[in-house]
Amino acid sequence: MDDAPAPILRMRGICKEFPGVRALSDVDFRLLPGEVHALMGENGAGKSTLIKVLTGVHAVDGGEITLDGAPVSFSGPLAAQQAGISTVYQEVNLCPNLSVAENILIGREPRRLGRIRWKEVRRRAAGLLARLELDVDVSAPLSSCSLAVQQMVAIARAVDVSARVLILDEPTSSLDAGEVEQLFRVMRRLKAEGIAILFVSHFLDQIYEIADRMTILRDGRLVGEYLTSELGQVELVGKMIGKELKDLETLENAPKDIAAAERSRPFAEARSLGRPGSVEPFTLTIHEGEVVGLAGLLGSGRTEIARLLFGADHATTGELSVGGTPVTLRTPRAATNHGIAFCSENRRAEGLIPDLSVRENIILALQAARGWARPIPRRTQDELVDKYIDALKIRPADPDRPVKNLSGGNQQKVLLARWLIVEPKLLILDEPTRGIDVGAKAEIQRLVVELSDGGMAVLFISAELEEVLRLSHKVGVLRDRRLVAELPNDDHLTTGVLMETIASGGRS
Amino acid sequence: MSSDVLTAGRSAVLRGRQRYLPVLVTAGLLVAMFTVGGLRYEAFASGQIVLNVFIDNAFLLVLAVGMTFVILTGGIDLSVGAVVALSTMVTATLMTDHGWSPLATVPLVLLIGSALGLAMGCVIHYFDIQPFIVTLAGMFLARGLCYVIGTDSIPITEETYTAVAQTQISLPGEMHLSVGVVIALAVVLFAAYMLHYTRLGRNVYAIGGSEQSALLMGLPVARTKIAVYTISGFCSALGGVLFSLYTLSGYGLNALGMELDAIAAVVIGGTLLTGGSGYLLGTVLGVLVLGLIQTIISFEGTLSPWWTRIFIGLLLFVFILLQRLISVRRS
Amino acid sequence: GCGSGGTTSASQPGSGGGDDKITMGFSQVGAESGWRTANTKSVQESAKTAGIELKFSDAQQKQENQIKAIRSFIQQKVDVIAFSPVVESGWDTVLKEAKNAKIPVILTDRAVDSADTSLYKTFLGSDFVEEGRKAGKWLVEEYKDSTETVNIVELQGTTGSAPANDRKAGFAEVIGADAKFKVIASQTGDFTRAKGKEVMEAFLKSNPDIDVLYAHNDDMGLGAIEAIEGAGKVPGKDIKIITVDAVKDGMQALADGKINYIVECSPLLGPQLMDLAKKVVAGEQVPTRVVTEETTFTQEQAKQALPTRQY
Amino acid sequence: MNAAAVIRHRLFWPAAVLVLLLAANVFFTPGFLSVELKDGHLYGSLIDIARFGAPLILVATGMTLVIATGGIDLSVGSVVAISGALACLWITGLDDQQSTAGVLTAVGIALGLALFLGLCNGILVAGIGIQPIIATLILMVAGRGLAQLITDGQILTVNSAPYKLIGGGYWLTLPFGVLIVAAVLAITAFLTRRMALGLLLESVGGNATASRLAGIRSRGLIVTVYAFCALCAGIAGLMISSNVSSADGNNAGLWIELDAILAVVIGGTSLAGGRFSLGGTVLGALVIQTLTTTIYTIGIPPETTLLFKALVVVAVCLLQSPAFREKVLNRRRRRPQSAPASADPKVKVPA
Ligand SMILES: Nc1ncnc2c1ncn2[C@@H]1O[C@H](COP(=O)(O)OP(=O)(O)OP(=O)(O)O)[C@@H](O)[C@H]1O
Ligand SMILES: Nc1ncnc2c1ncn2[C@@H]1O[C@H](COP(=O)(O)OP(=O)(O)OP(=O)(O)O)[C@@H](O)[C@H]1O
Ligand SMILES: [Mg+2]
Ligand SMILES: [Mg+2]
Repeated sequence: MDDAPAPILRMRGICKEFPGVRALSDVDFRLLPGEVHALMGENGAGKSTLIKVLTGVHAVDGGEITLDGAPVSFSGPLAAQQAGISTVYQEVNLCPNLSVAENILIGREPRRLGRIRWKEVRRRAAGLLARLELDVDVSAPLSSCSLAVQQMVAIARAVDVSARVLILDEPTSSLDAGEVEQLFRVMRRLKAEGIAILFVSHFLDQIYEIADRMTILRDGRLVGEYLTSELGQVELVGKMIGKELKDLETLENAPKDIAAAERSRPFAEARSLGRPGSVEPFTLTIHEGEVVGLAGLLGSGRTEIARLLFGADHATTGELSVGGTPVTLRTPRAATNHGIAFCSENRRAEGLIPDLSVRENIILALQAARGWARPIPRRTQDELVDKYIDALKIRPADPDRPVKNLSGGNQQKVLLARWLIVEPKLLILDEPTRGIDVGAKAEIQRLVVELSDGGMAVLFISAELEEVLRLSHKVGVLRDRRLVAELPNDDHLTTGVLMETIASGGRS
Repeated sequence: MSSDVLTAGRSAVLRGRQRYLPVLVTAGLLVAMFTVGGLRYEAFASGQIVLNVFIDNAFLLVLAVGMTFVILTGGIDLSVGAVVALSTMVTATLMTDHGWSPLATVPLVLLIGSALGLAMGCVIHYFDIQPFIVTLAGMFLARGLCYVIGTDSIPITEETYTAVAQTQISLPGEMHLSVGVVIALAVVLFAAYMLHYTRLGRNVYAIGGSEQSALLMGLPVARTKIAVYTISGFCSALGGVLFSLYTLSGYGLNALGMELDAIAAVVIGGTLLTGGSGYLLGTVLGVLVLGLIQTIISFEGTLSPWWTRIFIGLLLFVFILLQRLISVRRS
Repeated sequence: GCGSGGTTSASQPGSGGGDDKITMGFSQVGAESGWRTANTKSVQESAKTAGIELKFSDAQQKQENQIKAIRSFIQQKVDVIAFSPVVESGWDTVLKEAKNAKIPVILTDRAVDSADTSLYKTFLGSDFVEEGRKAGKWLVEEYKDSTETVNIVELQGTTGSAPANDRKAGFAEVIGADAKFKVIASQTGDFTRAKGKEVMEAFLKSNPDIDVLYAHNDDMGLGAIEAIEGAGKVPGKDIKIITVDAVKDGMQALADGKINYIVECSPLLGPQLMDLAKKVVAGEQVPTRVVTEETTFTQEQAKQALPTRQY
Repeated sequence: MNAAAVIRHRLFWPAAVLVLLLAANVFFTPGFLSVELKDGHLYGSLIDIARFGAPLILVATGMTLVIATGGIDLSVGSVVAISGALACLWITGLDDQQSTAGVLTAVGIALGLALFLGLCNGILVAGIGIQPIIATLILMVAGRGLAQLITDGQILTVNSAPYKLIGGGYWLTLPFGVLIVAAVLAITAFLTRRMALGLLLESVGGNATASRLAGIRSRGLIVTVYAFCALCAGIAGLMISSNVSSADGNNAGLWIELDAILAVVIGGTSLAGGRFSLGGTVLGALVIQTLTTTIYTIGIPPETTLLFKALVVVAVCLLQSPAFREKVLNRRRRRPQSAPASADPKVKVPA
């Protein structure tokens, strides 16, 4: 390792403390030109914090950072950018009120005599997105795009800068296989140009596909730096969680009784339910104790189906019956009254209340269902909250911390916990494992299986087809906002078959 | 994965036009209001009435322009009315009591206003204090300074200044405009250009959309936020100069509560108080709405003071309600 | 109680000039006090009796609103414009416009400081400085035999407003001649009862030894009386009280012995105004300054005058 | 260790300013803090501060809840005027102004109207979706006219002992108004902190979309909150008018909305909505009232009162701002090795 080229970026003895939490202690890190370097660790290990300290979002408490051998200390992302470090932070950090094109180019719009050339802006933005093989209307406001598209826009913004260092903090958490492949192609090209790339992801397959080298963090401390080729997956996980991992694979083979699920009572039946411009009318039945997976590509309408079933959007056609009786869901509130819960994919905009504590965020839905006059007794609160902090391994395990101070993955767990304690009859999970580490992901999958065994109906949406296959009794396939197929998850169903169905649009 | 499977383009053709809908609705209602006034009152339906609305609200227009910048970033500036008063006061004292020439006075006044805005912007940004409270303190400060200068009203008799103030720019059809209106319209055009064609302007929108994102996107948040309050300070001072042209005097109680008028104009114009969305054209319409309401009130002519207030409230209510209902219906 | 007058509801919109009926545009300051309201009523009622069509506009204490109103009067081609200026300065431009449109202007209640006196025909109203002087003279007279220092507290009107400035100046001018009169505290009470009471309470606590209260209007005085009573003192005896205005509640307190002296500032300018308006429109010569007939009241006079007070 | 915790408390600095102001008063008027028994009730400057501060605390309490939901209510001043005017009008019409039943009816009618006006505000905001500042501006403008319409532009004077009790009287040696405020505060604290109302309000203000998706009926909550705010303003209006036994449609509650918002902000509640602190609001209101009293007691000339006010407001905010303390106060004694490191990140960034 010593004959490696001089690192372009080097961090030594980095310490960072937040009130009550030591996020980083004495971390060393180096990034070589022309490599893809993965930063690994469990949720809350300190990956994002390291990145934010590096780019000047947070001030360092101790340690030094050198860029090209010269010590640097950035006053903020602007300064870091000017020094050639381009970053996509973990949450999508764009301006929803601006157009897609502006989000990509703001701050470096092409100008003539100080006047922004809007035509040129749109042309360049469209070109950049085309390089990622994304075809969106660049003058549409960003808020009208799905989270995945927003993520791609953020990536497009970052790769446009002719930077020397590119940092990507969980860029793939809401992308599906196609987009990930697209992103990797761009990353390989940049790497060939000698750009150093720092990459964070919880998908081990992706790491092994793209990364040359990795640095592992645990509880804010450095575990070590390894060549990807020299460290096996099992070892890697062991180093991340600090102990041997045994039962990760067990779920894969858990037997599923598809027929039994079909035989039980139907809980929610959608007949030609639809909403013009969002999803074509679809017919779908979810039985008690059944897990229904939804598969489809970015923007194919999975989220829209979930929103219609939850009453977050109004269905304009078709009908829905819940537990045998026809209902019209005008508001989410009506849906929760019928025992339906919806865990949104966009935890920042549609999920968490950032200023409230972990405890308050967790009990929010349950409290809303009970109404304000019947507060949940403190003891019950503590029991519920402690149980799920424990079960989902929410770190730090402090229920009174504002949820905005949690790491991304832990925030996702909080959101999940909110809906689990409600004990709904139908649980709609839209990308519930987004940004969650391997250990916790297995835990969540186990929980889903447990809940459905206990009679809960689950609608499970995930960009990760393996995960969908692992959990569902049947899978609905979407394409172009149309439900094109409904496949029972028997032995013949594989990710390959699913991909094919998506590509062919169900006409096989 | 072939690209034909990727579908992400949303039908955004409609959405582009929808963005201007609130402004269009406001403009439509304004015309309707004018028509109703014309039918109801004699001598109302004349071009000069429209021009008078501009003449009588030139200063408010300038204030509202500055306020638009601030509100677009999600902030608020309560000091504008007091800065107007301070500016009239400084203008009047310097010219009347100390014999300064307008050429020296006006730049100084503009400088004072900008400096005050700059100071407030710095406090807001660097010390992370809510704009409401900082600018409220700024309001107390500016108003307080007025009284320290003097509690009486001071007439302005300087010849050039008076001449400029009383210049009537003739238009065809026996109509005329004041110098203040020309200045105000120039400010509006310049500001609209800034907001839509310069980086500063776009950064203003970005910060209003999400300050945190703007920061992480590497935009100059500090500079922009401070600039916005400086612009507002400058506009208030310029508004003060226009006000002193309008009244040819300085007085510490001038423009009492005008910050609310400015905020109201901006918000009626469709700008969101949470920031990030709105147009300068909307603000102009907002000012015209307020001005036209005032004109209708004085044409009505039989209202006792309390009925005046109730009537203003009612007109405002009907206007806002229609504006809202029509916009919702359409989109 | 208070009779709710029937003059308030909105009637037919103005029909402009046209016939030989005189149309008057009147721009009022606002409705900031009972005095002002009485003034408005007087103008409205006497216009009706005099057969003058009144276009009334309320400026809500804002000069720019008054200027707008005058502009719109010009636009509506009224026969005569009358207004009570919010401030003294800053009327030249719009008054010139009125002059160019050949519409005569009458000032009421407050003067303007235009150098060009041809901009208005006449000024009808009280002299605030003189009111302050009257208050001071009574005080000097009252304490002429005393040699001890007289501790005075003053409740000023709204900071910066013309009556507050002038009543303060006139009073100070008279009592300044004798060193035994000392104003130990002076604070604004915004012309309101609530503020008057609040400020007086604070005065009473920080100054144990107050002999005289001078309030710029009756309302603040009435508020202060409550504060004085709350402190266990007797208004009118332990602390002598002088106020300005002579509204009904004030006169009642004067008659009850709680106030010692009131300088009248009459709001009933209506009849005089309509007279002047008719003359001005007819082209007759009028004096450039008409002072309203105003008097002062002692406790005795108040008892007599009270039954016939209109406001 | 304990002292450090006290200093770090959110409300430490506003409280410190309050103490400082009181100290300044004692310096100028040595007997300032003394409270004596006079005519069977407590008498003294501190009592005055509580008594005159009572309406402001009430209005600010209602405002706190409105602000917590991310709104703002500019109409409170007008509601203050309307409720006082209506109550006084009713009482002047009574045959016997001393009759308790008559006064209670007057109070009921006035508060009923206030509640109704608040509901209108709430419906405009939550039902029709008008921005709060504009929705309440309408009532702010029209309401004052309405109040003057009720009083016919006059100052209505009443002479009713039961009515006088509300804002000017005493009960168990304590000012009755202060007791009312204490009761309202207690009820509010109970509903928001003991019941789950506070959580739901903070949630709606913190992230409206997320709250809707969590199944919260935000519309109903918002309407309720505006109604409550108007009710508080209504009670404050009764107190203000009762204190001087008269109703002044034009001046009662003038600019009280600004003071109330200021009190809320000094108390540490963000105008963006979300977390709120009732205790902070009370403290903020007391700071403002003490400041006003201080101005009168130490004899600041009226021309400079505003400068003085600006000074104090700036001082409170600066001291309260962690960024300021970090940047300016801590500069001299550079952080020792082991001390808890810079607490505040430069920006508040989730994840
Ligand atoms: N602004 C903050 N204030 C307080 N604590 C914080 C803040 N930001 C992060 N932390 C804490 O620092 C620790 C590290 O968080 P970080 O976001 O770096 O984790 P991560 O490795 O990126 O996890 P994930 O995979 O979930 O994104 C966590 O315990 C988190 O709670
Ligand atoms: N026609 C539309 N108008 C406005 N917003 C839309 C429209 N279509 C989709 N969206 C937005 O895009 C979001 C995601 O939509 P969609 O259901 O198509 O995504 P998805 O299939 O879940 O895929 P992914 O989440 O991976 O993008 C929705 O929440 C919605 O807000
Ligand atoms: Mg992270
Ligand atoms: Mg989705």
